[in-house]
Amino acid sequence: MTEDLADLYQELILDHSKSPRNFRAIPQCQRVAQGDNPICGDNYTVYVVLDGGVIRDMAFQGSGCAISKASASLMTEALKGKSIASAEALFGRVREMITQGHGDGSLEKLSALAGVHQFPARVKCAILPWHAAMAAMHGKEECVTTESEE
Amino acid sequence: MTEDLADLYQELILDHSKSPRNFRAIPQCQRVAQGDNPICGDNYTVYVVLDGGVIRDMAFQGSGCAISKASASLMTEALKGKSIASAEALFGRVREMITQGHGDGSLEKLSALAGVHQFPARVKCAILPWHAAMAAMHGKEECVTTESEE
Amino acid sequence: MVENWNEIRHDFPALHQLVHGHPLVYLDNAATTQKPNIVLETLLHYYRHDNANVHRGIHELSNRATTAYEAARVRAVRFIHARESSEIIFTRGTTEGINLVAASWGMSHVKKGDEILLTEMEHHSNLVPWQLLAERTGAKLVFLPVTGGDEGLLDVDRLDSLLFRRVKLFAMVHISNSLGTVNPVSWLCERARKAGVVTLVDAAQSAGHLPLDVQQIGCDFLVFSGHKLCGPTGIGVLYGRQELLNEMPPYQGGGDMILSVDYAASRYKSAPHRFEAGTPDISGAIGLHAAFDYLDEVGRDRIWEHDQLLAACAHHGLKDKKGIRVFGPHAGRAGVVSFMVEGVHSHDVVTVADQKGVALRGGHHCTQPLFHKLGVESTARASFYFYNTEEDVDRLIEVIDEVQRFFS
Amino acid sequence: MVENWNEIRHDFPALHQLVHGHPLVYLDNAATTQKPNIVLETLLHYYRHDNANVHRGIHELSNRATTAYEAARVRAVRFIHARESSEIIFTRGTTEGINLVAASWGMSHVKKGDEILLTEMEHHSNLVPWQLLAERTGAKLVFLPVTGGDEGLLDVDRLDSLLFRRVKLFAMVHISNSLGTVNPVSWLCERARKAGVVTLVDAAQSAGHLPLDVQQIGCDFLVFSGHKLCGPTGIGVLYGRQELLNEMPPYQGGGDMILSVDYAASRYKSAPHRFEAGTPDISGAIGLHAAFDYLDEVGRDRIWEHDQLLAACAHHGLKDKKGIRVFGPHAGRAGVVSFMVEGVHSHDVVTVADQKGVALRGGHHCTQPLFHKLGVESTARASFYFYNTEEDVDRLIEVIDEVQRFFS
Ligand SMILES: Cc1ncc(COP(=O)(O)O)c(C=O)c1O
Ligand SMILES: Cc1ncc(COP(=O)(O)O)c(C=O)c1O
Ligand code: FES
Ligand code: FES
Repeated sequence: MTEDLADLYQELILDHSKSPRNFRAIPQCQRVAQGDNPICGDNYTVYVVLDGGVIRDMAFQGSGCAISKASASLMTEALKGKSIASAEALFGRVREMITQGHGDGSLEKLSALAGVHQFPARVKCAILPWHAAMAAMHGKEECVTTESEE
Repeated sequence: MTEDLADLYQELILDHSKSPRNFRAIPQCQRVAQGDNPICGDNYTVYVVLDGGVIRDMAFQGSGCAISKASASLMTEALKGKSIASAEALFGRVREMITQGHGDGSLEKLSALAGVHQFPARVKCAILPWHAAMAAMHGKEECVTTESEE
Repeated sequence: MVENWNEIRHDFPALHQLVHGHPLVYLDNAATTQKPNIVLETLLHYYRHDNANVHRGIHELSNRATTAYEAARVRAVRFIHARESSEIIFTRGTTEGINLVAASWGMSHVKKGDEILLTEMEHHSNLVPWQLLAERTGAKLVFLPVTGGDEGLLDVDRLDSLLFRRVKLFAMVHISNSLGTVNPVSWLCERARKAGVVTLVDAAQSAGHLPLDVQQIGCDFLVFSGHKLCGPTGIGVLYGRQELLNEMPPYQGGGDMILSVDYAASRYKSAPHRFEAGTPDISGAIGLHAAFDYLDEVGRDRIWEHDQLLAACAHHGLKDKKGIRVFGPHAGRAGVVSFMVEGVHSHDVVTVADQKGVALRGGHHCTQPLFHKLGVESTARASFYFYNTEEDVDRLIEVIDEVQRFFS
Repeated sequence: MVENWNEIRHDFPALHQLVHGHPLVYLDNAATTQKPNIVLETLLHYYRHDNANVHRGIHELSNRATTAYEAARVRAVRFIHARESSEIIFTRGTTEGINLVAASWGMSHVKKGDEILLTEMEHHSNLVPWQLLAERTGAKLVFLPVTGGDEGLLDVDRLDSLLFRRVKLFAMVHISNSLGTVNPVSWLCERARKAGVVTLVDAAQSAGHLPLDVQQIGCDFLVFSGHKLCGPTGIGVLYGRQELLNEMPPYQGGGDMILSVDYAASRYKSAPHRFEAGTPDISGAIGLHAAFDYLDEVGRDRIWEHDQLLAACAHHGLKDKKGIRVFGPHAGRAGVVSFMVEGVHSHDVVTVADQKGVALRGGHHCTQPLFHKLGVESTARASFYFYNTEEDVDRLIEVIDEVQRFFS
């Protein structure tokens, strides 16, 4: 395998894509949103349970590539227990890392997504579930798509 | 002047374009047709008086370039007194000369139009009045255009 | 023979490059093909010597440009065996050709309650324009089903019962770009003609791959793109039978398509110029001419044989592997092979292949409804052209091995 | 300075040729311009290295092609000072851009009894699409008159009274291609905006000739063609304000413009992709990018000065001669000079000039209604670009002398 490939599909990514965490529906959840990637037809649903501005629970369902699934799985782990404001701030940093490549130490497990930036066509994959999560947190009903990224 | 130009604008052509023969309307004429060149917007009306299948009189009006006007003028001179059949045959030979360049001695004055074939963009000019004349002889009402030549 | 095919690769500069350190194996020909030198040289020559606007010019360059542009039209006649150059309309590509027919023929011939018949395996470009027409007119879309499971064959037995209704037009793909199925278009058009139904054939995947004869097919309209047959982007052909074109209203309005214009109204030229408003893609048409010449020198019958050979190799090579699901007909298929690697998303397959220099495409290949029917979201697709070799197929099989190992 | 301009001629291979034994003097730039080497090299480089289909690809070549295609869009934003790349739609050219607006915006916003305001000096491409829309909707066309006799100026005093009606859209040419008139588009758009009227500016003759800023013009739509500003044929730009584009229905349907497709119906992407169905002219957009860069390196402010200088020379040189009727404004004109030689048809003028190597255009220049109003059938037209020189103007004047002698 080439180095770039190993960067993209790190152990952690492969693991989370094969055994995604929080991969379930939350039936009685207040906040749900969908995210679509029209390029591949992939689609995720993200569920958020808020408690006084804090994310008490978060889960997802849907089908997609290894990158998007691992990103969703890592995201749910990282955001649980965070306030909406710090979840947004984290998304900003994750997006910067994914599009520009310079991660920062504080991203912990999420820094496994840094390799994506060498694969411009896959950036949308990594960001897709985050878009859906942000939409859910803000109570947006409509389905978000990766098209706004272009 | 270059040789080609002198071929195109022969003395006879310039003369007929400046002093066109049979340049008038024939008010009580049985057969009239119009010819349009949409490329330049030029337009001729050709009048034909038939007498038992023979062209007794022919005249034209309209505005256009030196080539089309001279061609119309020479045409009216050449066709007067001819039967419809021999007028058609003559048109066939003139068209061949104008498009392919090989005139034949029998075309007399009309062979002044032979130079046109070196100017592909002007072939339509030379043929335009002939189209109108043929349409008039056959009693076609509609306006003919050079577009069918393309 | 093989030597011969290898020599042809020298004509294609883009094939000779390293991608991520590996020699490029370009297997995305159904999306667009590479261009031979002669096409590029023709473009260059045009721009360096003859460039001018067409039709309305008298001066030498304009004359040359017009002559070359119209010669491309005459060459297109020969390429598909049309009768006259007035039957050839230059478009941007397949998609624009279909939209032109849907808007011009459709809006003037299709009424509320009428039906448009399509197959279930159409490319979005031969579906969405008809959806737009149906919305505008109140017509209905009906579909000739796809059967045979993953083989994806047309259920031709159903045709007559579907034609026995208010169908006005039957639009069908010749070769499916996602399955490689080759549809019996002559037979389909004959049945339609007997039922008084107008036909349109989407030849995007066939025009550059096999000898094409619109008389023998017997269709009313046929469309294809230049960029999928060695030509430049931006140019394509709509063929229409003269009788139909002549009674169709204009599509776009503007310069060059008019006989005369008044502030109040205009009179239009007849086909083909009526349907080519404004400055066309002159260099595109001229480059396409060179592509036609090139392909017919190679020989579209030989190209077709070569395509089928590579497709069969790839099909068998993949079919025999564990954990691979291959789509499309088992026999008589075109050079398009769609497949899924169990447990691996098609875009992950494509990303890994790309890192090894093998260019594949992943996704629904613009046939999303068909894929929903087959119960898949996306496939990886290898599509071949005559400059591909058996070694390319070997590289494909190898890289799929690696994909399986990597994600196992 | 002049030396500088002469050096620029080396960038244009087509300028250095003999036509009928004379060095070419190309004065048909309003029809199409010649292409600099850098544009041709960019096309070649794309086809030799990066050629692939855009948007749906994951592999390296497809990535490169998509990146280059979208970079051209971003460059177009900067070229005309749009706000976002979603405001830039690639079309075949000016004509298609206007047809897109007339069909998409027009069919969804214009009703029976509404009015479309045009000027009396529009190119057929900015007239016929509105005639087609008027036919389809029952709307009416109204015209802002041209005044000033052969000078051909807009009667701007009449504007407010015309806007004070059921006008929905005002479409206007920036620079007249047959007269060289420069219209005060910022002012016109401001008046229209105050009246709640949507505006479209036909910048076919201005975009490559002067600095263009859609914010400063304040228009809602603006269109131009690549081939008239050193770019390839087959590509052009439609600019639309985002607020308007987002509520417009699709124009053509097909691949790449959809979010999801069902047999029954589809959901569409937002602008710009909603309006780019099918494979676009990828190489055209990439070549256009190079043309933008080239023009801005030369400097459109300098180009505009140079145009005006040559136009003034030609205008005066011709005006002073006996038996010549010159059209267009006496001052503040663009590099387009239309004229008639008394007693000589414009196509005879053009044929004679061509034999001397001088490329002019004759005819109505696709402004037939305007010419009828001025009482002429056709003119000869010399149109300049920055690679033309004062010697070119001298050659023009000389050749007109010869025409007069020849036909005297
Ligand atoms: C003012 C004007 N508008 C529109 C057009 C049409 O441009 P195109 O033929 O490139 O679509 C032209 C070019 O002839 C023009 O000069
Ligand atoms: C079968 C089929 N139809 C239509 C199209 C659309 O062609 P284009 O994008 O060149 O308009 C394609 C190409 O993707 C195709 O494969
Ligand atoms: S390929 Fe669809 S989200 Fe990654
Ligand atoms: S230029 Fe009009 S007929 Fe010759």
